Amino acid sequence: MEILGLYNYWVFAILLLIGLYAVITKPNFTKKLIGLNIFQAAIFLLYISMDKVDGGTAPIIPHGAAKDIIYSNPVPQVLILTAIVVGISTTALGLALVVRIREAYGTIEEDKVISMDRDQ
Amino acid sequence: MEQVIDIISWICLLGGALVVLIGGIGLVRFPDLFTRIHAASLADSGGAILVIVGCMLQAGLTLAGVKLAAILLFLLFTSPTAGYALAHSAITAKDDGLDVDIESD
Amino acid sequence: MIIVFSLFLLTMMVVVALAVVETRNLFAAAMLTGIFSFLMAANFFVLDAADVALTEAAVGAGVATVFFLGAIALSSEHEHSASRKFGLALLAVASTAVVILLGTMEFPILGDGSAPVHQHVAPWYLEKTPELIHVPNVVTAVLASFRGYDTLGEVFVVLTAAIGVLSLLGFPRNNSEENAVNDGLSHQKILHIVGKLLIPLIILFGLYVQFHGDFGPGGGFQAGTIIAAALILYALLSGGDRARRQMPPRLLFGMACLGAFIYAGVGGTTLLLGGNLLDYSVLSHDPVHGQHLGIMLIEFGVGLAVASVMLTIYHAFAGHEHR
Amino acid sequence: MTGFDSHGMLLGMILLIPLLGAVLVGMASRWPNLRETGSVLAALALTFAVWSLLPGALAGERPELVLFEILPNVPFAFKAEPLGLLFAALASLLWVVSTIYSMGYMRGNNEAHQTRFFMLFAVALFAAMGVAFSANLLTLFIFYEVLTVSTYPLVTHKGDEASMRAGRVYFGILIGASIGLFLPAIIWTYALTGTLDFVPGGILEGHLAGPAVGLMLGLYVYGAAKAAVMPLHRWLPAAMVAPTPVSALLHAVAVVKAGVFTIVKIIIYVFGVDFLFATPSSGWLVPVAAFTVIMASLIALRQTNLKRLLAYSTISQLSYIVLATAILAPLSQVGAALHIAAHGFGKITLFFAAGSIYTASKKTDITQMNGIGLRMPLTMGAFAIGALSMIGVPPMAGFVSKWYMLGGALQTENYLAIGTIILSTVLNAAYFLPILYRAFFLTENVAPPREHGEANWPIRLALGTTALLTIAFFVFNGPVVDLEMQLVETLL
Amino acid sequence: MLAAQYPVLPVIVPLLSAPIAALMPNRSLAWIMASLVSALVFATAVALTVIVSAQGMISYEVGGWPAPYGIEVRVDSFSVVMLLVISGASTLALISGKASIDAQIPSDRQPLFFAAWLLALAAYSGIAVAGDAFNIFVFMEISSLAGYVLIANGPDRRALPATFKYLVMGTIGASFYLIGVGLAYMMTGTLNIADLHARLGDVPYLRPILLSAAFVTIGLAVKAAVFPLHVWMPNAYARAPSAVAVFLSACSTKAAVYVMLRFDFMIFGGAFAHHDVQFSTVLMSLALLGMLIGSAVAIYERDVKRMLGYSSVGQIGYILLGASMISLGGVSAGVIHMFNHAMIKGGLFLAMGALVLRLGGGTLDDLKGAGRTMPWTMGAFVLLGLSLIGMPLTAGFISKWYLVQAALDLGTLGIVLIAAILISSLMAVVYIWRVVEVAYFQSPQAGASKHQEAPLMMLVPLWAVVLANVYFGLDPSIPVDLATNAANILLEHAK
Repeated sequence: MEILGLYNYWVFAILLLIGLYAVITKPNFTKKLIGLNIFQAAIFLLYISMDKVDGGTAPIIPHGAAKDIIYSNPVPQVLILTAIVVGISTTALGLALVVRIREAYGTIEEDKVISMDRDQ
Repeated sequence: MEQVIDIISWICLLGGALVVLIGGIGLVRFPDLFTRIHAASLADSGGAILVIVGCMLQAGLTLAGVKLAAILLFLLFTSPTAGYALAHSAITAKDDGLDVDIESD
Repeated sequence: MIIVFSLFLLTMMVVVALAVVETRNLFAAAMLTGIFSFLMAANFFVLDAADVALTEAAVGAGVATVFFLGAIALSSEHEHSASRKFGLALLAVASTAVVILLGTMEFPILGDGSAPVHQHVAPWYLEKTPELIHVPNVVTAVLASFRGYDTLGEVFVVLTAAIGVLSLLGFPRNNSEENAVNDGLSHQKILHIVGKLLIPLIILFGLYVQFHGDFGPGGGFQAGTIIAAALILYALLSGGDRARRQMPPRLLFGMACLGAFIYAGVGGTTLLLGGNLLDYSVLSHDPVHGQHLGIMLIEFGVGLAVASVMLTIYHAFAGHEHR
Repeated sequence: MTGFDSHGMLLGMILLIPLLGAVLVGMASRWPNLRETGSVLAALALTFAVWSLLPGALAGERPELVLFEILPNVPFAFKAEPLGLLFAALASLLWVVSTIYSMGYMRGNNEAHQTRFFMLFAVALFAAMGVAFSANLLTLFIFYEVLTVSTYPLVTHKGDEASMRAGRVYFGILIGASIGLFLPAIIWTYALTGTLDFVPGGILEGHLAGPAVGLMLGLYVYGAAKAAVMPLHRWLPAAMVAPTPVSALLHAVAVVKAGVFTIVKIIIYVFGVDFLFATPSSGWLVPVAAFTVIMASLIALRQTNLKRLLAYSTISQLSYIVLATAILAPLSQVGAALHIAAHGFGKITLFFAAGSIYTASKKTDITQMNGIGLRMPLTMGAFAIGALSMIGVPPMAGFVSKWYMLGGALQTENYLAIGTIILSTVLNAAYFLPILYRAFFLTENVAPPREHGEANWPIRLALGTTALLTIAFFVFNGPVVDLEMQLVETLL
Repeated sequence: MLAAQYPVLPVIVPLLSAPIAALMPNRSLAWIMASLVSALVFATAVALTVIVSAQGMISYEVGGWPAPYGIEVRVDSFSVVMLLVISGASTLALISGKASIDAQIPSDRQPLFFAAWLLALAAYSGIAVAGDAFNIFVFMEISSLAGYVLIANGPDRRALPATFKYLVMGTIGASFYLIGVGLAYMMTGTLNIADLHARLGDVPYLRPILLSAAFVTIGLAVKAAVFPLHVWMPNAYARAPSAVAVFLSACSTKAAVYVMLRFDFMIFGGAFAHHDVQFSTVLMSLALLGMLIGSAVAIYERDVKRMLGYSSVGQIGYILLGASMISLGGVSAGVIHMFNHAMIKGGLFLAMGALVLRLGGGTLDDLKGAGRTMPWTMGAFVLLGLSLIGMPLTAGFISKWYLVQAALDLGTLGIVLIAAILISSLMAVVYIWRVVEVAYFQSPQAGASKHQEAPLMMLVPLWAVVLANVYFGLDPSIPVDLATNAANILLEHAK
């Protein structure tokens, strides 16, 4: 049963590398951004799987709540809220670049763009 | 009285799960787009209703129960509309000559 | 028992991730990314991270998919050239995987309370929040007040994204009244009716999430995204040009800047009132009341900024005439 | 911190005059006559300023000027010591003469970019003064590099493909050696001793022993590539592509002198003559210098182009000076110092002669120069004086310095050095005398493009003065010798 | 009252002014605002330098919460060096860049451009004064995003793929850093840098900390364009607008190196015994490779801006070489070179900006005869080139001097380092002289005679940098003292 506790981190590692693999090998710019998205999502998983405490609930303490309730750790959640927004901003900027590259080069495949630049 | 509600809610939950499963299988097995939309909407409306009712029974008359009811209402509105929109755009797209592969294998 | 759920969800996520990487049709990949975010959000909820689950669902699934679809509409739908140089990438990726997996052997087990993470800073927050800031939702308290400086940076990340997209794609020009291209879905009666019915409810829910942030999961980011989703739905239904006449993109960008300025302005005023940067307790006579006021103000700033940025970016993509 | 006394002020003035001259020349670019007179005036002012230091120096004064601190206890400082004074006096005097000469040469061959030439000439002199009067290795290195950078545009004066390639060789070797070898040596010394000041009797004593001394010496000798010790000599013949006044500047006035001067100064003030004499690992310098002297003379034998012959002769003469210091005898140090001056006067006369032959008859090759002595008696007369001085015949300056060098060699029974000096004297005669014989005793075989007598008057004036100076040095070498004796009085 | 707020002013003032600049009606108003704010930040940086050299480290609690719980802003002499470099480069680039920005960027996009510029300035200052690991990540993201926006505004279409490559690699780098911080947080429970250092000592398991150190170092190596991971940098600087190249070349990679040194010395340094051995062997080899290969590739590069980019890879190698010696002399030499290189490379890109503005292009063929048509600009380029080589009388010489002196203490290994330093300096001679030969010895292309000297607005700042270069070459006491204190702080944490 104890090994299952680390399953989250293994999935983190696997997702991290699926994302990295996609970014490296896929020449299509949009696919690279999707790979980047997965890559960042894996990091969110790493942080959030730290905060779970057995038997703990979400860190919301209503007024006059009993003292002995166990709460999960709020800090990684705060960090990941920021990281999600950073991720979406980078994706939005990346997609705007993809659109502009498509207009300038007519294609969004990296190898074609490089060859067009090289022989210019 | 508790057990009766529990049993009913479990029946609803399992029934909902079954319906979603059937919908999934239908989605894979059916030949073309429109029959697939039919199967998917089956899972959407039928399955969703059963599952949420099951949860409401579990939650009883608390704030959570009311929230579940609101979600059910919302789902009832949106999933059929989504099914309709998909079918409608498939038909209009075919007229406008877009290459919509409706009869995929 | 909870562990079983997360096992299922995590395996599903790996399957969906592989599917996303392998499909050559970008439209399908965008949709699968949406599913991936939903699974991630469900997983977060299982791990007691309610706020993050709501954000991931709203931002990851909702807005990201809209942006991807917008970009795909303006560029190609299919991957054309095959992926290249397998060997090197596979080797690099595999070796990193082995290293990380070996490393995880010594990570603290999921959920054990004695892990160092739960010993040092977290208990102080859990204990001090009701006393110092008197806000039930500890995450919002930490987000807005204890680590308010991070969130300040985050709002400006969002603003930078808007500035970036606008400087790349330019402000969408809404053509004049008569030749307004009616590309909306208005000719679809059913969608129109249901849409008209739902949009106010969604906005209401957004406002609920915005101002309910102190008590339950919610806050500026989630609310902004939900409101933006509602207004994007409206823009889809009534056609881009009508929507842009109702909410001109320059005004939207102005509101985005205003939102960010509110947040930084609150920081500035605390400086002028003698406290340190973002120290809300100087905002009013009683420190706890000051914290409340500060958190409410910055949450409003964040909500305004995020909503208008998402809308500006959507209009930049939608209104960008296809050359 | 800045120690100012009256002579210190003078040192500051000496450094400023060439800079002001450069600015003056730059501003007067549109009026050639004003520009040239300005340059000559600057040269005269500099000569007067430097020479006014000499009486004080003879009496043992050492004026000093410390400006500010660049690195911990390494200030940007200047100090007038006998060796520096000699080099500065030589350079300033020859600047006057070569400015006059350049007026004639530039007019005679209507070269382009004359303003740039005079400006850079003045900057090169500024750098030479800096090298001469530097009080520590860092200041010396700074001006050494300024000299390299300021003479590069002079070497590539013509701006064509050949001069660019020559410039690349010139700059590459000099910068390569200075950054590659000289800088690490300085930093190594600083790391060892914590100071870089020139102290009579050397600063490395006790900090360094065994083979490391030989290595350090090698770094310094080959670091100062301007001394053109083989194998780092190739930049000198390559720089021949420049016009003659530039070659004169390079070979007689500033560049090579700065290189050799640096080596002598380092051996006396950084290593210390006794310390080097005591450590066997520094013994390799004498054979290397001897080899360079002989090899350069042999190559010069086979040269037909007059300027390339003079270039190789310069390489061998420079290695004379290195050889003299390498003998590590007190007398030979004086001989080395004197040879800097003697070679300066002799070689500049030869270059001026070569330049005037080229201006008058456009001839550059020795084989074309049969019977030229009859057409240009003054030029060839001066050429003869210069050549004899190189060989070391008594009435000329060369004899004085060779005399002290042989004295020093005998003192330390360094037979290798004695043999080299004698053999090279014979070789000098072997490649200079045929030119004189060809000029005076053979009838003309190649008709010059047009009838010509001597070159224009500025060239003749400059030529005459340097020839007279070569002889005057022999006659009045007393005060110079006494000045240089102060260098080594502690060692006698 | 305001004096106590100095540490946080360089961040909050540009942040407040960015939205305003974005909404400015016309471009010159936005430009004036950006330059004023940048000058103000520079003034604050100078004031902080005075305070820090008097009092030592300043600690400032954001939000009034005590250190490990709230976010702490910490200013010491190392961060002050960074602040001076950042604000100096930004002010210089803005003041001199007006002409080239007007030529390269359409006027309706300029308010947005200047807003992005201010955000980048705020973010880099945020990194310089940050005392919290996650806070550095947030500001690093803002600076990268703003950097992508600035570079994407480049004049020709090649700026877009260059920006995209920079975006992808930059995000991967920042995410690796985030993983590293996450793992460190997992094992210690805190994010404050000083607190991390204190608690890392008693962590039972070593492996996660090693993993965290690896992730942080690799992530920051990507952002700092250290040798094998530098592929994004030459293109990004070459294709960006000239004014952006001046700003980013001076401080974007340096901010990443700054964070890397802070992490490796102040956090992982004391954590486990042989960390510094691992750290120095890995980084020293990368630095050596970077120096040699970076300079070698620069020699064969036809586009001068890309050449300067590759030369920057080499110069980053110098900084890391100094730092990887883990000795007082070495680390201070690295910090001095951070200061000097920012000045030199900023000046060179400024000169290139003027040349591109007048001659239309940055390749060697465009620069033919530039020595005659634009004597002042080319003169400044040559002097700065000499400083890059490390000629005496220039700032480059001082950093080379301290670097070689620090290498001497390492005995035989030191000899190898010195050889590498000198070889790459000679390579620098080659690639600078290629430009000089083209500029001075080849006649300008047909119809090039119409070019006249760069506008005064560009020449005055350009020659101000050249004179600053010479001044710091002659009297380097200010940067040297700051660097030595910084080295002391870094090293006494590492023990």
